[in-house]
Amino acid sequence: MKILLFGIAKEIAGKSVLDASEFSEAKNVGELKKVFKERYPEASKLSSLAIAVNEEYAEDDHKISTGDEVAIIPPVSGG
Amino acid sequence: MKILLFGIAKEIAGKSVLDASEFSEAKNVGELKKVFKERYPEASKLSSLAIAVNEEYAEDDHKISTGDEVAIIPPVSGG
Amino acid sequence: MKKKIEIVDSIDISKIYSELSHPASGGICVFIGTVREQTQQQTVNSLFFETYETMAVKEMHKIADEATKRWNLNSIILQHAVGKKNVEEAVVLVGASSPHRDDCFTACRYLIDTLKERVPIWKKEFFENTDEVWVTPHP
Amino acid sequence: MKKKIEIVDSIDISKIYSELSHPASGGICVFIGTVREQTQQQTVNSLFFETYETMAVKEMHKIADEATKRWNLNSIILQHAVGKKNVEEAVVLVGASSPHRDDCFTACRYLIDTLKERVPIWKKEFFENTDEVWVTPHP
Repeated sequence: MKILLFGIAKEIAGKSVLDASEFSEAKNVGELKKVFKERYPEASKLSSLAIAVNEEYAEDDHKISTGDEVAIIPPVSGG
Repeated sequence: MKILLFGIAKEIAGKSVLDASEFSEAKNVGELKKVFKERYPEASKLSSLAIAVNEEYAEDDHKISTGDEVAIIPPVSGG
Repeated sequence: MKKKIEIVDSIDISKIYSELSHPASGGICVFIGTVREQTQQQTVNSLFFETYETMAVKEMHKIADEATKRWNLNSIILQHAVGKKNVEEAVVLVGASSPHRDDCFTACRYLIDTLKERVPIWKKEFFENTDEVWVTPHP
Repeated sequence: MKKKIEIVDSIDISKIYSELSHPASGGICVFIGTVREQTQQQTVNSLFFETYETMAVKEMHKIADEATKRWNLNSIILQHAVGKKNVEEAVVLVGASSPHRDDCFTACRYLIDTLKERVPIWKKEFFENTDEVWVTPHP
């Protein structure tokens, strides 16, 4: 599994890719979000935090598999 | 007085400028419209007919003076 | 406030950005009216536009001033072409810029709707079957 | 149907007419988002945009497809720039063409509103006082 970080989430974690082994206990998107916020408490202050799995927004109950590309999506601000 | 014609009004009258002397009895915009429609009955079939005096739309009770530039404005269709 | 109002022979879209962009604007909205090849099941070959130019320019200025009073705009443009225009050619260009996008969208819609209602411009349609017809929209 | 979706280094407005015009369209509506020098009383020097590009392009395609289903469109464009952008520079361009103007106006507004809601692009503001801040809109 690959975990990518963008925008302010990248700044909070201090890197642009997370070590997937630290998130091995997370079986789905909701659990991954929880672990991320525990590890980086600053992330809880964001107005929203979404997760994309294989380049698509994924709900909390979406299962995560080893080969997935996961992305931490802080509030978007394009345009 | 100068009386200009545009679009389908020009086609109905067969010319782009009317002889003002033929409209000398018209004291205001409403009367001028009436005389125009009497002289060119085809004009009565238009969905609307407006008159501009000195490049501004004018109401029926607007008085017409000798020095005015009057224009017969059939339904506009720009854009 | 940037303002450009004119009757032109042909509309040059490539300048639109420099004409409308403004340091205090976050959004620009533009509408371009083009010649459509089909009207009421008939194939259009071209349109011909004529105008009462001095009055048209006055009315376009009034419309721009009304929009400027109603919305927070930093730039505004109204251009209409005259003469013969073929399918896909631009015949009218309106646009505005504003700090936030609500204003430029609403103003842009107002500009084209009001221009079509009031500005003394007339179009004749030339159809494939060689008919030519002055367009007189029904109420 | 003409469709153009891309993330670019800089937005080229001059091509917009050829990209959106269509023989079956009578109207083209375009929105351009630009860098505004003032945000919440602070003077902005520049913005920096980053994106999750592969996902952004996918989301932009979804938005274009949704618009194409809802409105009668003949062409559609969604472009977003990345990197550093100075005041008055274009950062986003969306547009559509349609037989009648209602559809292209409504679609254009939908395109920009939805892009801002969903497409994974983030901007950082660089202020005159040298602060830099990731923009995280509040709900």
